[in-house]
Amino acid sequence: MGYRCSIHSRNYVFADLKMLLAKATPFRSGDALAGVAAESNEERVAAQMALSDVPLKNFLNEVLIPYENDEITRLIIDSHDSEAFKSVSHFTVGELRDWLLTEAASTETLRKLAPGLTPEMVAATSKLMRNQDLIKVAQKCEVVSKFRGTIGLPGRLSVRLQPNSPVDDSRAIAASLIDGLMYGCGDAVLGINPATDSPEIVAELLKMLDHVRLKFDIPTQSCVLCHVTTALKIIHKAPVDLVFQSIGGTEKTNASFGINLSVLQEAWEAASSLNRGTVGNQVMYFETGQGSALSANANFGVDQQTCEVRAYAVARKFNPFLVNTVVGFIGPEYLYDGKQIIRAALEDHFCAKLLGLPMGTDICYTNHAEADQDDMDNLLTLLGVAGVNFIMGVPGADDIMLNYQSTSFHDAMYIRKVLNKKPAPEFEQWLLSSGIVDERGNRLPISGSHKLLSV
Amino acid sequence: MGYRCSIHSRNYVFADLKMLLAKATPFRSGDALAGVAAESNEERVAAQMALSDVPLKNFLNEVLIPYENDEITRLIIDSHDSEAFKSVSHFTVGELRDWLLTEAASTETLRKLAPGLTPEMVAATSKLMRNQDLIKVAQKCEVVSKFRGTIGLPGRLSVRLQPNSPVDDSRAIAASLIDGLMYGCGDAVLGINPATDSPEIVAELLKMLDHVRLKFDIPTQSCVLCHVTTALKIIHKAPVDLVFQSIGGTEKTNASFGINLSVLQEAWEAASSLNRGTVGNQVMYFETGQGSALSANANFGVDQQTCEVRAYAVARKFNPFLVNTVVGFIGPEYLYDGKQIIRAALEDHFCAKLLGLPMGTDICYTNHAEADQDDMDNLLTLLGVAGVNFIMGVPGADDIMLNYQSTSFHDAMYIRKVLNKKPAPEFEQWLLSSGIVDERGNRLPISGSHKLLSV
Amino acid sequence: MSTDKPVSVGASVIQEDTWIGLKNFTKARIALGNVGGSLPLREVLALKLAHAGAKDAIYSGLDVDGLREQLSGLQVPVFCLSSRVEDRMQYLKRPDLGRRLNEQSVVSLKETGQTFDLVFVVADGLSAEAVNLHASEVLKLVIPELASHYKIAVALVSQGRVAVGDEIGELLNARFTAVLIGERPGLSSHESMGIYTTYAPEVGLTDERRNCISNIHPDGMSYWDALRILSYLIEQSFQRKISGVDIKLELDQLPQEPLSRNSI
Amino acid sequence: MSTDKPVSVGASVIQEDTWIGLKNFTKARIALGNVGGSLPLREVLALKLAHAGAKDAIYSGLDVDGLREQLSGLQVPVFCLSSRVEDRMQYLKRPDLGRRLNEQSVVSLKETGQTFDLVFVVADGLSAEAVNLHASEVLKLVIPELASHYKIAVALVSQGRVAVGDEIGELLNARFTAVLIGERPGLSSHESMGIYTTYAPEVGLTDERRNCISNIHPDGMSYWDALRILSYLIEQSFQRKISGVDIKLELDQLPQEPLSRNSI
Ligand code: B12
Ligand code: B12
Repeated sequence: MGYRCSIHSRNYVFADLKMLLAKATPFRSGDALAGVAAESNEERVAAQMALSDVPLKNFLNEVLIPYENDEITRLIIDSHDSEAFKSVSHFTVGELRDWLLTEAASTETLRKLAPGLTPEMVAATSKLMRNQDLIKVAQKCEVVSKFRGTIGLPGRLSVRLQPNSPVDDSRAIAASLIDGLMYGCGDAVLGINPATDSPEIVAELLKMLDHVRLKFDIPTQSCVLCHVTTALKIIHKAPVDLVFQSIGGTEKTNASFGINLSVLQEAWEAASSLNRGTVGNQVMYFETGQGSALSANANFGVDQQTCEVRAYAVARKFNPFLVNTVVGFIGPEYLYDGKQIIRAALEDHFCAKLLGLPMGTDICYTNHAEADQDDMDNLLTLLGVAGVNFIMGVPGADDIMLNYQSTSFHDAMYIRKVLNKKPAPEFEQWLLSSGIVDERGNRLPISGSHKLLSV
Repeated sequence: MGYRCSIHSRNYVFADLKMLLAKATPFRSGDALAGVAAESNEERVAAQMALSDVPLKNFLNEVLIPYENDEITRLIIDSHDSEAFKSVSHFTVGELRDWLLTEAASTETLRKLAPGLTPEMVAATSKLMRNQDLIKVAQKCEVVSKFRGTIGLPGRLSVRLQPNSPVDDSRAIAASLIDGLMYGCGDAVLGINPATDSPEIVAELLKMLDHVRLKFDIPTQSCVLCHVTTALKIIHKAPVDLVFQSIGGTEKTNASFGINLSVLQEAWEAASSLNRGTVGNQVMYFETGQGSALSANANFGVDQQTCEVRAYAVARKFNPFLVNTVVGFIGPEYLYDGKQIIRAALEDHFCAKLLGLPMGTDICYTNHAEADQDDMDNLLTLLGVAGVNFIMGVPGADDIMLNYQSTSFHDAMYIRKVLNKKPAPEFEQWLLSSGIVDERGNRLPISGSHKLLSV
Repeated sequence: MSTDKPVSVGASVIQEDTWIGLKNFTKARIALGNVGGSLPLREVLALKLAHAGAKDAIYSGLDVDGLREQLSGLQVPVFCLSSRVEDRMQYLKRPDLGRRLNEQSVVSLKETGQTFDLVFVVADGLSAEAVNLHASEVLKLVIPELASHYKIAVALVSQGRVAVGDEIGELLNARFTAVLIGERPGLSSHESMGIYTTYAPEVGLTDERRNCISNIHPDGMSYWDALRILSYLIEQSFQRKISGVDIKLELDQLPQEPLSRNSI
Repeated sequence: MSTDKPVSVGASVIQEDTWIGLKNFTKARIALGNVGGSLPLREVLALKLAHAGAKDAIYSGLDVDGLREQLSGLQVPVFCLSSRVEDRMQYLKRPDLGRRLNEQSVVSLKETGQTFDLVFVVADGLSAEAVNLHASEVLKLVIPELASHYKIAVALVSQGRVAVGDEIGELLNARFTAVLIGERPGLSSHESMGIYTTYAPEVGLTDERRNCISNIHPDGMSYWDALRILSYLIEQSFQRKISGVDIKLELDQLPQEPLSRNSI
């Protein structure tokens, strides 16, 4: 078959949906690396024009990666809710984009629509949207998730406290933890990336986190972001709240991460069975990021953004508490500079929200990318307006183990202030009663004898 | 004298305040063109460190352009309000930056401080601020101005309707005017850039604008953005609401624009005497933009952002109704890409607001710059959060006379929607009573027999 | 509620504007309709496509041979010059270099040792397309009419800015220059020409000393109107020995038919 | 109100954090104080300065001569190789090229015609500084201990990524590779080294087949701990004939003193 569009007297032909999607993607280094990017701005617009005319139904018939070869394709097709899809089944991609911006696409309507949309439909739509469209529609999507706290309510913005140490030292981590709590962070999760993939170390860190949480009665959840198989090893020996895993959008990407759907299923069942949540029991924490499929030679000619959104199908299956796109983390070979990082972050956030996921963002860059703190300030503000569920809180923005810059505790104070956003309600109460912030969210002076400092 | 900072074992010396300010400026193409930019990131940080230690008082003693040679330097020094300055007179530049971010620097305090600050102090401070700082502090500044409408109130965002025609054709302009009004734009001003600098044409356009305004009883003001001397010629023959002029930050820049302070004074007196305002009588509309001084070889080695802020001293003298930085308009030789345009816009907006000016922004780019609509969406959203007084409204973002892209009527709808901002109160009433938008700001369906279409 | 009712079968989701008729009066992007206040996709894509096109215009080159050819019948000297700019990338970043002639050009002008009253400078500016299309048309109309009163020359300049006319004027001892230059390309007109006039040109002048006729293109000002204004400016400048802000365009003083009437 | 009262004479406007003492436990940027919730300027500038430094580390180069010199006493063959990447700019954009050897390197390895048990690969990665500082120290500790059991070689690779070890291993018929590589430089540690181990290396493997020891630098993991883990991984891999996710680091099985005890 093939898709076409002629501009002036030039005829552009796109062999298949996969290529059409790739060529319609706003420029980014990873697609150039993969050899799938449009060769000129005109070709890109031609692809977007052709894509806008593709009926949404086509995505159910023309899969990007063969059904037989890829369990994620199977997951997408088999779990598609055709009832929910009905309401938009007559649309083309372009019409869906237009409709999403109308008042008719209300928060409630979008919530009901989510299971009817596939990742590819959503990715395709996002490629036709300007940044302002991605923000405006995402703002309408509300995805609330619950464990010990309630994340994603309108007017709220949560923070993962990320107190890493290059040697997984408990005291070092505790010090960063206290610092973050004192700045109102930690309502999304207290989450440590371990430097070492050892079950014992992971268990020890989990115990420390649980100890602090219980001692100060903090209505939050904790996680050590080890490999899922490591978590499975200790799940009955240590206080596991959330189970973490990096996921990708193709079976082969996940294989390179050493996982597949059944491992995740096993982890989900094990963690759910612990019933450690109080206000809810969503137990999974997933991370994604554009470029991981290509990095593992597992992209099959699919552009990196579409691969990314396919990963959300994996996440959706396990009803996660948190999903986080680590957008600027992987490196400049996939997202070269601040502009590309910002664009990708807004796409990821929009796509995930539209698919019904509780999306947060690691607003970040590495020192080998062309980006700086100003770019992060911009992105943070944009995502705040778009209604991001949570961001990272890293001491002084500098992760001394993962070696990159994310958002700081101070950044969290900033965004809550300028957009008048509050932490999760349970956590907000705790902050107030602990004398850490006042009702307006301002940091109170904290004496050296504050209870948290007794840890 | 000279300023210094040593980093590791390297000693950085900056000959004078002018050079220190230039080297401390975030990178932009115009400063490179002028040969005043820092040569490495480290040199830039060294300059920022040195600058942060400079007492604010120094700026009153060490002028950048000699007092004898430049009427703007004289204006700045002679009009400095040392009473208002007292409260911060003990600060260094760095301390002022820190203090501005605290709760102590409230809206009211900042309003009173404004006359005590000089452009150079404010420019210096902005150079030490991250984008988030520029947004956060600007958000606290409220500058309200009045003519027939009230601009700059909290929770409001106004729009200059810019219905240009390449041949100054009245019907063409009226068509764009109606279109813009139907999208809720025009509360800041109905403002035409004339393609031809002819007094008769300007007068004719003014009459047309006034006719439409009176016929539909629109609580707004109009302006034809001709040269100030052209406006003076017709001020008693045509309905002049606001007098426009482009201004720069050095006497010589203004000379290249064919103006000086006394011409502006004359225009201000003439326009004020007409007493055409209803809720107020602020009669001046100024435009500025980084790069104009260098473009006229009139920068004297001062970096372009400092030159820009000096122009605000000129604006401030004439108690303007509107000030507008045309940030991406002048071209890539001064602001190369989206990143530089965004940074410059946030600086300009912050600096003007802190100096007490009713700042709006022409969020825009030319086709020879490395920028696109996504960059504008980002900037629009950021400035919306920062509390910009007004933006431009150009049909479909495409100015067919000035040949560049600004914000569209639709962009105005977007930003009001996502940030829940309303038009100026008088204009909002008019929109509601004219059946153009509903209380939530949504565009109503408009029939072909709507009164505005009878024009 | 039942979600199985299609959201809006058949009908487009776009809220169209009822004043589409107004499009007849302007090329501005009006009556675009909206989707919840936002721009409909068709318009977003149209704008993107136009953006790609406008960016190409920036990289168009001055057709020196074609222009020389077209001007050959006018019997005025035509000088082919270049600014100090080396390529388009540099042009965008270094307006200072675009305002000055390169060495070779300076030498070639000095060699002529002549004096002129009027020098018409044709420079690519930001859209060579514009002057490739319009400059010789305008010059073919204006030069024959003026040739009897003034000694005229033409200079073609690659990679030039408006102010390059000052140096050319100075080197040719010109009393007046008119720079025909490609304006920044817009989305809707990639080939808009401007004319900037200067009396007593010399290196270092700034823009208050010039007058400007802008937006000369098929949807903008006609050749005829541009010529009426140009004649007026020449007349005023030679009479009052000035150019710039002190000359205002008084419509009633415009010649009705300065030259043979022609529209673009 | 009177504005003539100085806003805060003498006292700093910074709200300092009372838990500064906790800084003793970590190099993380904690207890920074705040100004209205925002980062004090001193910290903003410190971060910017560190950023400038970290960016420089990316552009540091592999000290091939120095490394060869330092390893010369170990009596194992040292191969000097390059990936297909031509310069640093390309390295950042083309990880695919950084994973493959250039032609000359392939030829030189093929020529050896030898088989090894263990190949240690030293690659610049994103911070040559890191391996320039740490690689030979680690190798000097580990190789002598292993030399009696295994046939060992070392390869130095400029512009290399982790996976370049697969091709080297394949060409040298290695049973196991350990790639010592410069991790992305952070603001607080420009020279952090990682070690990635692979059993039965061959071109095309992905990361689930490897194990990783990360953050080897003065404020991170000590040489001694890295070596304990490396010994463990070698032992496990040779015993179980695998590497990757199925090997977990069981602390209780770690050798207490695998080699001569040394801290970084
Ligand atoms: C970048 C990075 C990633 C990226 C890699 C993608 C890419 N193209 O670069 C992403 C986000 C995909 C990632 C994923 C994971 N990572 Co990782 N990652 C890093 C990080 C921050 C930098 C690595 C680096 O600089 N490499 C040097 C450059 C020059 O080499 P490269 O060839 O360009 O990059 C390759 C390696 O970095 C490798 N890689 C990245 N992470 C991991 C993890 C393991 C276990 C292995 C074997 C390889 C590996 O992938 C890259 C492509 O081949 C390090 C921390 C650090 N300070 O080093 C953690 C780190 C190496 N990762 C870690 C972990 C645990 C993981 C995950 C297993 C997490 C999870 N639960 O899923 C996954 C899966 C890894 C896999 N098997 O593929 C741990 C390893 C702990 C340990 N000692 O085993 C580290 C130390 C930190 C951490 N806790 O996150 N990671
Ligand atoms: C860019 C621009 C500017 C920039 C110029 C700075 C710069 N470095 O480029 C800024 C914002 C400073 C500017 C200011 C003004 N401009 Co202007 N500008 C333009 C614009 C949009 C593009 C010009 C262009 O493409 N030039 C071509 C390039 C290749 O040449 P260049 O050498 O790089 O640029 C030089 C000229 O553009 C010149 N220039 C720019 N504007 C004007 C105006 C006049 C009257 C003169 C003589 C020269 C001049 O300045 C540049 C540096 O020397 C045109 C509209 C258009 N579609 O052309 C309006 C336009 C030329 N400007 C106009 C006006 C009225 C002004 C102002 C007088 C407004 C005011 N009231 O103060 C001022 C002052 C001009 C002056 N005397 O210096 C009118 C001219 C009307 C007329 N027929 O006389 C135009 C047509 C449109 C408009 N209404 O704004 N302008």
